[in-house]
Amino acid sequence: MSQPLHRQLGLTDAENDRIPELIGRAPSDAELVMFSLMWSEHCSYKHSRPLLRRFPTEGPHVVQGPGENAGAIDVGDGLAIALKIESHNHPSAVEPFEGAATGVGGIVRDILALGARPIALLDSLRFGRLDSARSRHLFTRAVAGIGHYGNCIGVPTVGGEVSFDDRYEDSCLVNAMCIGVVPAGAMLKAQARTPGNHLVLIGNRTGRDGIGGASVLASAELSHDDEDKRPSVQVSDPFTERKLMDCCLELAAAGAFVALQDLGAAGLTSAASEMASKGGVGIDVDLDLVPLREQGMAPAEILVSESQERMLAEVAPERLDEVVERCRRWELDATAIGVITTTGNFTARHGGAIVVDIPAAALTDDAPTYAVPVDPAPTPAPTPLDRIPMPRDLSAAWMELLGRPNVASKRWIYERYDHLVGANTARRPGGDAAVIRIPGTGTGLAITTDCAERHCEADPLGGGAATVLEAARNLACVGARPAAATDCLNFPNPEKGATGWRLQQVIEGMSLALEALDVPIVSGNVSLYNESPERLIYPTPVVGMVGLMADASASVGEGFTGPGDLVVQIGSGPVRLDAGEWLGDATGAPPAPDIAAEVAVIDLVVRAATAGLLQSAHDVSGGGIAVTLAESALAHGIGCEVSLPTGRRPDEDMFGEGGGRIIVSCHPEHLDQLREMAGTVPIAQIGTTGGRTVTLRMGEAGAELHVEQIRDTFESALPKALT
Amino acid sequence: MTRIVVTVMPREGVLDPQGQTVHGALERLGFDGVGDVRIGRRIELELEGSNPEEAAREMCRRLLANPLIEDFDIQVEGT
Amino acid sequence: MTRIVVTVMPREGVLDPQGQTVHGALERLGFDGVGDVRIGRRIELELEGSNPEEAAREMCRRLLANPLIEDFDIQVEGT
Amino acid sequence: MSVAVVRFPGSLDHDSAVRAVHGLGGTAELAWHDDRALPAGTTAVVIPGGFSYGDHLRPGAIASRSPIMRAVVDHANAGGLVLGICNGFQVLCEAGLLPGALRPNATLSFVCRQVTLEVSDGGTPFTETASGPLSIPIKNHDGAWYGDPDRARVVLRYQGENPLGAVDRVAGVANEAGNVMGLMPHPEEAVDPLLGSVDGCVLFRPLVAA
Ligand SMILES: Nc1ncnc2c1ncn2[C@@H]1O[C@H](COP(=O)(O)OP(=O)(O)O)[C@@H](O)[C@H]1O
Ligand SMILES: [Mg+2]
Repeated sequence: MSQPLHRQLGLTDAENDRIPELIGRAPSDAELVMFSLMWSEHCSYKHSRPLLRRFPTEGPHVVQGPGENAGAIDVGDGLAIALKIESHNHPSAVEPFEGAATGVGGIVRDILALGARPIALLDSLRFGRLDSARSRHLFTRAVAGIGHYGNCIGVPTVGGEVSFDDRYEDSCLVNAMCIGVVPAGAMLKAQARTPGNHLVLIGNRTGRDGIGGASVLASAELSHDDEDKRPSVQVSDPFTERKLMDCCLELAAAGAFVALQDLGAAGLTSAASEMASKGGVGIDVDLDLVPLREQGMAPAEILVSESQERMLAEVAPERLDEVVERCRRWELDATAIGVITTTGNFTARHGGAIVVDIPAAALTDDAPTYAVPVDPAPTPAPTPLDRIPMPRDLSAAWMELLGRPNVASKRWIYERYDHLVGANTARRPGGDAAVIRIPGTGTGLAITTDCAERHCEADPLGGGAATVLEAARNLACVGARPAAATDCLNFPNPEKGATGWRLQQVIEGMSLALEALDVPIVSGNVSLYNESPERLIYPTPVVGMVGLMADASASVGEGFTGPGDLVVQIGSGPVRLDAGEWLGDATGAPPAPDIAAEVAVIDLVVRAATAGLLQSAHDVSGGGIAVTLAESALAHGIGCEVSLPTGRRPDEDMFGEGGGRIIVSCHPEHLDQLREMAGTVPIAQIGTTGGRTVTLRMGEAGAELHVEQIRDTFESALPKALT
Repeated sequence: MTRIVVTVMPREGVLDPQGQTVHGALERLGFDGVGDVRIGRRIELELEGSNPEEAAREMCRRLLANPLIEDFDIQVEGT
Repeated sequence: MTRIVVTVMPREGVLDPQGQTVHGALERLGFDGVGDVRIGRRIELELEGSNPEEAAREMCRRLLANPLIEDFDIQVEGT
Repeated sequence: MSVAVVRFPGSLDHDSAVRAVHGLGGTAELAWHDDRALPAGTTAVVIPGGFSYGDHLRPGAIASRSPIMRAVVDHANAGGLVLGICNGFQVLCEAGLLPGALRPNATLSFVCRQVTLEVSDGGTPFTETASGPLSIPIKNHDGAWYGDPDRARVVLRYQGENPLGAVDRVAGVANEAGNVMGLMPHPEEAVDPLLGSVDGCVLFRPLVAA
């Protein structure tokens, strides 16, 4: 009746046949379990690895590219900044609080594995529409979990993004990004080096935790069909994580670690085999030494448990006492569970017997890869304007748009996050990008996460580029020059339909934009199969990007700072309503970005901000220029009067998206200098700041909202949608 | 009105960080011989209606407990 | 080992925001006839020693309860 | 002459507190929870914010029973200045050095927000030089002060709003002598124009001068 074990574990017959070829004999059950997890998409990227090679990953300041737990760039002052984004989508759908919380914990340990001190977190979220009770539940609990973990470990959550769409009703997305700082010469790798050194497991005890292993351990051969032997949901323990951070950073600073690695998906199996294969050495682990939280755990269970808040370190024999002693001071378990060997094998013992003995590289480097089918979807055509109803009352339409949860203020979220801890937050959430001072320096680090998912659905090549360009624009708006990026590719099943093609196109579009910006991808993560029989998510390639500015205190805000300034539009690419926030779906054809032109706009705004010419800067994104101007006015309660003499239909003028535009304000005496700096970049004065209303003129038509009206709607929309 | 006491405890095998921390604190305060410590919630409800126990059970399922990580128990304490 | 159950509840008269919120949530879920809701902590301890009840009382005085806002109760559940 | 900043497992704001002291020209030293004495030359003590012991059981409860706290109590009884910030305020209440207790916020959620504080008692060493309201952020989950405001020395109140649901809008209290003070807002996050406010300096200056 039942499937053969390898199929239950998710291995194909061909994959199963490959294992004996690699190890020279039939695998034991425990070994088969290890292969099944290490060769899963989650651990091996078998459907995405070939495509990921397209990304530009090099640059003069890259000190760690993809392949380690996180990437890193040199930022001067003898420091490197580490960055990485990761998904915890499935666990969050099962148990949103713990799933999202442990997602934060996991990404923090990736940064910690470099010996870097985590200094900022961001979260990128996608849920179904908030009129669904289930989506409200998932969203509010996920936000609570992210806050609980980040707040408790003392890493500020300084930004993120969220949107709500039916496409995410069955598969919500919870991506978390972490930034860390490490002395440039002291960065650690997860590369085991010296035979004879100890392998030390630090942190929480090992239990039957782990959703990733659920399918595995459900197999009758491995458990005893015993209710309480089932894998349990990972419960977050941020207090232990904080101690783990403090303790590991002290030990890293003291030079006590030769290598460091976090335990994430596939637990000890993945951590130890990656350390061994990267270092070209072997590892011999005694499972009887692993501190357990539960009695009677089978070897396979210990090997793949995904218990949280654990790190694995390579420690030279003469430093072992120091490591154990320091961990005791922090009330953490630290146990030498094995040694580095010369064999190249991953060996595990249990009850005196060898239960696993396979080449470590067979688990990691020999994982299969597959080319996904790249069957293009039909190219969509722009929606003719006469098929889009023109709003009768433009002011009312504008107000309605500002009150949608996707557009409205996200204060309800970020006030639940400690975005200040560490006393380095120079620009708080709510604007285009957060700015934090790199600790101990005056340098500003701007950070944002972005994704243009509807654009990616309609036109994946353009959408991939648009996603990267939007992130860069958000950095430019605060005055930072984009420096490096990390990405999390959230997609449906790439083996079906046009998803494989979309994945390839999105990567191509992202790469084109990254190359034009000269921004490398230094780390990333892939989450595939986000679909249900009813719904596929949009292709959602979340980009986390960091930028630098010499002086953290000189950042620019999105809000007008006083009356009498000029409102200036920089950039003037094509604008359309298709796939935008106003229409709220992915139909039609959004304008493909003119990458070179958009990069020129970004470059100009960075230079102008650095020269001190800008009073404010805010990009045109979801909802068009009408939303941009409303937000700029709202920030300090200063209105504006703007005319958009474009000859387009007024609703397209107001709500149309695209064009790579940034709206800045400047003192009148700076306009000439700004024009001169612009050279051939299109720049146009479109209005002036002042008053208490935001007034728009589009030829004959007009719209006007009072700043207080905007505030009421904009600030209350999300809380209202949640009650 | 019937008084109902609902007890919600972390499930067997599920990590209980709070119990773990309190265990350590008791030991540091010099209390010897402390074995397992587990911490959960006690919810006291006053309920009207003909079948308060069944109502409480439904409340646990829908709100008061998280079946993935918690077990609940219901005691009717009288009226 | 003796199993001891310590119950710590908000004192009468001390605002219990958690209880109030759960009360509101239950009503929104359509449960009628919900009177007072109070939420406290249940701490299950395993204790060695000759007088575990007294030990638990001392633990409550020194750590487990804050007399300003909480009352505690101790039940010996057996060995 | 040095400010001792006490560090527990789970403390988060000790480094920011040290930096605030340094920024005002003072010297500061970390004190470890497990030590029995404050560093030699300690003239004032800060119990910083964070989640000592993960806020398990009750915020501040476990930290308040750690060995270093006896030395802090002695220091306070001898008239020395002690400032407890956020989790430090919770610790001082749990230790019995300050009246009242901190309960979960009325919103039952964490709240991170810039607030305006009015100084209700300018007579304590901490508030002697305060003139006018202070703009300082709050960030906590259990910050609603509970107690009898008529029998406590209320030093700070939230202006206009009561964001956490504290009794009588209380944001900070002192002991009778005024040398021990606790507050939920975070003055160490308001000592630098980069952070948007320097109003927190008022509360730190007396520590440096002590
Ligand atoms: N999930 C979130 N977590 C933290 N901050 C958020 C989140 N969602 C939005 N924000 C804050 O609100 C700002 C505005 O959001 P959004 O309108 O999506 O920005 P943009 O269009 O500039 O990318 C973000 O830059 C961020 O600071
Ligand atoms: Mg923006």
